[in-house]
Amino acid sequence: MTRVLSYLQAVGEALRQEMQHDPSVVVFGEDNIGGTGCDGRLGNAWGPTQGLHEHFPDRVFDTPITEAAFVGAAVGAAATGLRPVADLLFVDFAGVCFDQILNQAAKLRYMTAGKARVPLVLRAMYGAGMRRGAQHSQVLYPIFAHVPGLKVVLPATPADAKGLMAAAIRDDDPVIFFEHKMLYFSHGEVPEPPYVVPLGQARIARPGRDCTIVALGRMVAEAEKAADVLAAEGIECEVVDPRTISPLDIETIYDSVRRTGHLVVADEATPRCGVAGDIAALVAEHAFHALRGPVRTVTAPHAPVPFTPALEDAYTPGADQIVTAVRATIPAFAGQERAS
Amino acid sequence: MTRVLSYLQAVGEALRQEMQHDPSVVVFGEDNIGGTGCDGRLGNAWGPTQGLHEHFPDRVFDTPITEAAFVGAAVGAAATGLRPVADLLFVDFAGVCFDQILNQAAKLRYMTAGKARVPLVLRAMYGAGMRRGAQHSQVLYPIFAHVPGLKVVLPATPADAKGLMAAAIRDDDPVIFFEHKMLYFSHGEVPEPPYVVPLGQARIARPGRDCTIVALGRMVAEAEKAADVLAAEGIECEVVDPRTISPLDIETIYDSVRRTGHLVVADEATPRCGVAGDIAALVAEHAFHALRGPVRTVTAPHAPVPFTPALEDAYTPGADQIVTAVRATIPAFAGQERAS
Amino acid sequence: MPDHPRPDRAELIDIYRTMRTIREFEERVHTEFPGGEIPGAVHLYAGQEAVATGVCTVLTGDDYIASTHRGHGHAIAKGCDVTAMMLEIYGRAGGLCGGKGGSMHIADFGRGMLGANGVAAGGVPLSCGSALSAKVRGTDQVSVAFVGDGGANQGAFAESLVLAAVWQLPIVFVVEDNGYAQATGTRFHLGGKDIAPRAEALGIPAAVVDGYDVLAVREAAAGAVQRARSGGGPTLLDCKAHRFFGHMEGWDQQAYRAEGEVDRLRAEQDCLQLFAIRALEDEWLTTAEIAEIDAAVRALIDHAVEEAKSAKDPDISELLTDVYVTY
Amino acid sequence: MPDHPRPDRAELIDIYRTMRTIREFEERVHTEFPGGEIPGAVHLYAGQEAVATGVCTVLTGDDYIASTHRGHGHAIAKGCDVTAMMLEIYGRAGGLCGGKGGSMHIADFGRGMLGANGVAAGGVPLSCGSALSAKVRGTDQVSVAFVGDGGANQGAFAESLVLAAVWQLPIVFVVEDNGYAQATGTRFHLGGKDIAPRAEALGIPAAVVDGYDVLAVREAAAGAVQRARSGGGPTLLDCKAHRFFGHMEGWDQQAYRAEGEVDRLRAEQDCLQLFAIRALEDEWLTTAEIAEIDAAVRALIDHAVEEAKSAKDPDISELLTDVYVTY
Ligand SMILES: Cc1ncc(C[n+]2csc(CCOP(=O)(O)OP(=O)(O)O)c2C)c(N)n1
Ligand SMILES: Cc1ncc(C[n+]2csc(CCOP(=O)(O)OP(=O)(O)O)c2C)c(N)n1
Ligand SMILES: [Mg+2]
Ligand SMILES: [Mg+2]
Repeated sequence: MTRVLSYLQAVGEALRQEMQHDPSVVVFGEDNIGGTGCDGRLGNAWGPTQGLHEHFPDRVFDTPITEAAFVGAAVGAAATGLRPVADLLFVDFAGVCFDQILNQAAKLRYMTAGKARVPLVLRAMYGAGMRRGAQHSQVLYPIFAHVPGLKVVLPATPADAKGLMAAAIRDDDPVIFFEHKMLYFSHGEVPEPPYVVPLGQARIARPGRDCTIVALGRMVAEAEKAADVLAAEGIECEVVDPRTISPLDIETIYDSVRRTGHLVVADEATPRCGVAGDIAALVAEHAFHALRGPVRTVTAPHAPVPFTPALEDAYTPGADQIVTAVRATIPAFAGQERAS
Repeated sequence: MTRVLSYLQAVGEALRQEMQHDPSVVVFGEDNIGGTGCDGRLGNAWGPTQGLHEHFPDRVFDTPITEAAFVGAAVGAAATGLRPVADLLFVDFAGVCFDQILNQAAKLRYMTAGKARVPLVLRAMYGAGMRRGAQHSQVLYPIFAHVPGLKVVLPATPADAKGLMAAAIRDDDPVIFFEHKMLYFSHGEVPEPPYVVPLGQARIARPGRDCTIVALGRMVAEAEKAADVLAAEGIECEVVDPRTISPLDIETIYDSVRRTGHLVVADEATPRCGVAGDIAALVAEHAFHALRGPVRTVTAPHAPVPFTPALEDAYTPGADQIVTAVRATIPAFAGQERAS
Repeated sequence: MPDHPRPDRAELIDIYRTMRTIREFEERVHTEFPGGEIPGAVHLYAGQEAVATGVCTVLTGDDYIASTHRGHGHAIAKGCDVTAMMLEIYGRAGGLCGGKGGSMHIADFGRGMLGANGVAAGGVPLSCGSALSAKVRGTDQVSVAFVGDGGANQGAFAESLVLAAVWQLPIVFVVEDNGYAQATGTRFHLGGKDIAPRAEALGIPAAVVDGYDVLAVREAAAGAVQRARSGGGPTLLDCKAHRFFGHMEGWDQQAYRAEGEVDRLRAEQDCLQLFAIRALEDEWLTTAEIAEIDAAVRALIDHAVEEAKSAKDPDISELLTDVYVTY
Repeated sequence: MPDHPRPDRAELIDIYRTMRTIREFEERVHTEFPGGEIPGAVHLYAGQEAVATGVCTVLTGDDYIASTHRGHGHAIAKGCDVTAMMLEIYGRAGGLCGGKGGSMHIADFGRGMLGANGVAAGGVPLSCGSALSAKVRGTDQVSVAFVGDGGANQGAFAESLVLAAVWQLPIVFVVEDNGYAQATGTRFHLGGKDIAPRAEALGIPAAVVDGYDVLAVREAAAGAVQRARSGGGPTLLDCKAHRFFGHMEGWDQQAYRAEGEVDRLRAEQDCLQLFAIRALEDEWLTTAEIAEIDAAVRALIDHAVEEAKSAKDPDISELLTDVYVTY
């Protein structure tokens, strides 16, 4: 009785089920219905909100292109009894409403010593691969993970997309929910009844004893591919998918590294002040004595995302680089690498 | 013939000398003149632009509170022949104009394959200590260092403030220039003639053989204090001030760690995806075999900045925590710590 | 002073007491500030009391306001506890926000006060949100967004006007044009224009209001609140009233103000004095009643300052609480 | 069509050729897109040609424009090389931005084209900057900021109006109200209102312009550019012209448009047809001349597409260049 959904459908199902479950959940963003104010038909929404307004005509709204206002409205609505799910479309557009995220959503609770609760979800599509160029392909979650007061969620599979979205909506803190645009049409088993994947619990996507690969978002599948290649060479990799990067289940990572002695972190973001370095540094500080070789990070280069496919494909890290990084941290293989 | 200036005066002197030197340098921001449109006297500017308009009445402007517009105007002006120095006041206000920094200033050159040059400086006051609360005390440079296309400058002394500002203005790329509000009235020797401190060159603030302390911005002075304390115990610390964190002179750090075998990074920013972790991870990846103990990071906690002095003082990292961190990474002392 | 509907006696007393409380609070903070016990950035509201009072006295306890960096007046008018406010400004345990917020972040969600805000116009979008919340929950609560003339140039304010117009939110935008944004004059940064036409351009009804006349503000606010409450959508009030003090305590010498401007303001445009004269002339209140209120308010503020000065600092354990509900 | 000053013959030919080039370019990209060789997001300008053309033909080569995500028309009208544009859209070596920008980021600083922009209204502040630059450097260059009706709701646009008014910048804001922002109608997101009053509220002269009538646009633009060039400050033109295609190639089925709307547009509101009819009627141009231009343009676009299809990908070494001038 398995049921296969796309990642996009899984997010949509979570939205529908949570709206069913809790009348305080509202959903809005540009074209979340699609077609409001036109003479044609409603429903030209793109993505997981498609069709939602038919079920909940009073709780799904289109917005004008006013991210600062409507993300701020999500904060104000969250602080006064609703559970808004606001849609940024591309995470790159966080630029035009960053104050409302950084200085309002993230800080309202702390500044009022706990009087405010801000249970909002901000949906944000991220990542390279769709040939959208530098302003529509960024990853940016390191920026949000840096900000105290925000939670940052990063599902890698359809099943997690559904369960994490449900958890994000039920959570009492502001959550930035990252949806990788290249994962939308990936498929996987997704149980039909509502369920929650708790925030802050990593998933061991593949067990292994020789090297820990912590992989984020779209890199999880790449790490699994890399693990297949390496298994053929006799290196058994453990692939850890943190699923949420704030909170971060660092204990599961420490445990894994204590067993494997080696760490590679694979992250699609650019390298400086990113999550790859963040996790690598935590391990180098708190599990240093478990390390039997240098930590290795696999990231995009310190450059904007290029438009043309030839360059964009070279930009995005993938299984090959992960394989190379694993070999480079395991002394025997590092030797081979150097020799070859 | 030494001459002592405050950090604030040093920044102001660089602005004046660079405006003298290059007629394409313009300066603007809220109250950069101060008093425009009032019936009283002009000149109520606060900070390094005070009095500048008297020397350059046609090149210093007040702006309305329109950061998105005037930071974007700095980008457009930079791309068409000027060298604007725009003033954000508090770096926290980057929230309201982040798109213009992230998606315009940082990417214009890359997206046009080098046709554009964006020689602008964005002045940004940062840091805790002035009891300004959560929205006026952030550090945030990790966010800017994460973004390819931006340069991030962080002077720790009056002499560097002057030389780095001159370098930033003459540089052909967009530079975010961080001025610590609690350093404004610190004093130091500052040569009078114009000079440049090149971007991307770290300074060894204090040589030492036992442990490398990389310290950023206001933490440099704290690291020096810590080094004094530790010297009395026989631990000689080398204090490295990177001065710019993008570009980052990582080679000087590797060299130092190769000599000392130990690394502590002291950073006033919050810990997740910060510069402390960034540097720690680079060392754990590229100078791993030089490390004779775990890397240690000293940062603010993962929390917004509290208002009240009692909490704000506890929030900000300082010499004490640096001392503790150094002891904790040196095996002999780490043992003592654990025992005590 | 033109004629405006006269509130009943209890309301008149409430209006006067509110304005006097704000004034006394601010004058006292101004006096105490140089003593060095008040930390941080404090922006005083004295001179503008008629605006907060005229607006907030037509709101219910359930209605919402979002305020600015110059927020003491709004908080007091919305019913926040004055002693807890003073404790907050001093950064003490027992402060309205546990000492973690301070003057620029005073908030009291229980009283519909969604917070002062350190970011110009930063609170305005929040008001759109509380207005949306009321609309979706089907209550008749109204939201008020306060913003300064300088803050009204922010993109977030312009976008909020659009969103409120499009969603027909139950919201009132109250611009307080006090002539200055820090040291910059509105003659420069608004080109001497009113803000009202910016709302009208979006189809939002707007009015320019004499911000020294509490009854004028009250009447305009009553109409706007009534419109919002009955589903008529947003309104903007563009209230004119200069401040008595500088931009921020300890910051400016007000060299940018015309010579004698503040003296003239205090002599001729003091909302409290204007109201008192009228109340006495028209025999709404007696001299004795006014004196009684003044004395009671003074005692209240004395008490608040005493409490604040003798209160303890927050416990250091508070540093890491309230970052999240759960983490 | 109302009467507008008639440009001279060379200008008339230039106007027609420019509009035809844009149209042919866009129709051809539309035809090629399903073939799968054009990567990414492409937003076509067909239907709105009279706006870009009317505005840009009164500019000099030194004047600046900043464009939107729907930028091909602006680029062509400002004189960008059509073949290099096509190469860019295909992501090829030799593209106007080396293939690193693509349709949404076409720019040509040598021709004063400061770039298409992937962020709604993201380019508008840049225009304030190029206008400031001209002012400070003492040239008489004018800047034009294009923005869509949807983008005009962005805070960055509102703030730019304020800054331009306050600094009296030599700038013309050209709003292209094409009835839609993605699938959302202006009847919703602007409440059916014009954008012009938003500028007027700030003291910026503004006009609503028939965006199907290239001579009407040209006349309005000429006046605005003249004002800017002579130190008279900013102007806003609110041009109305719907697009022929969907929001983005391959994205929408245009279910949100009224039945027959696009057919009607093409039949009755085609700026090229309207211009040609007039030009023939008033004997400005002959049928033969028009046919000749059409043929030349078609050959140009054929050539551009051929070049684009046969060009090479950028070299992989380009990945890490142009991030900085020095690093
Ligand atoms: C986005 C932003 N930019 C700049 C500031 C710095 N700042 C604080 S108050 C102020 C002036 C605000 O003027 P106005 O809105 O008229 O309020 P007033 O102080 O006159 O009450 C400025 C520029 C800020 N707080 N937020
Ligand atoms: C800040 C921002 N928000 C959202 C988007 C996504 N988006 C791209 S085009 C568009 C519609 C723009 O409408 P309009 O400005 O009217 O231009 P048109 O497409 O009609 O030419 C939207 C919402 C964006 N690019 N930038
Ligand atoms: Mg003001
Ligand atoms: Mg449009």
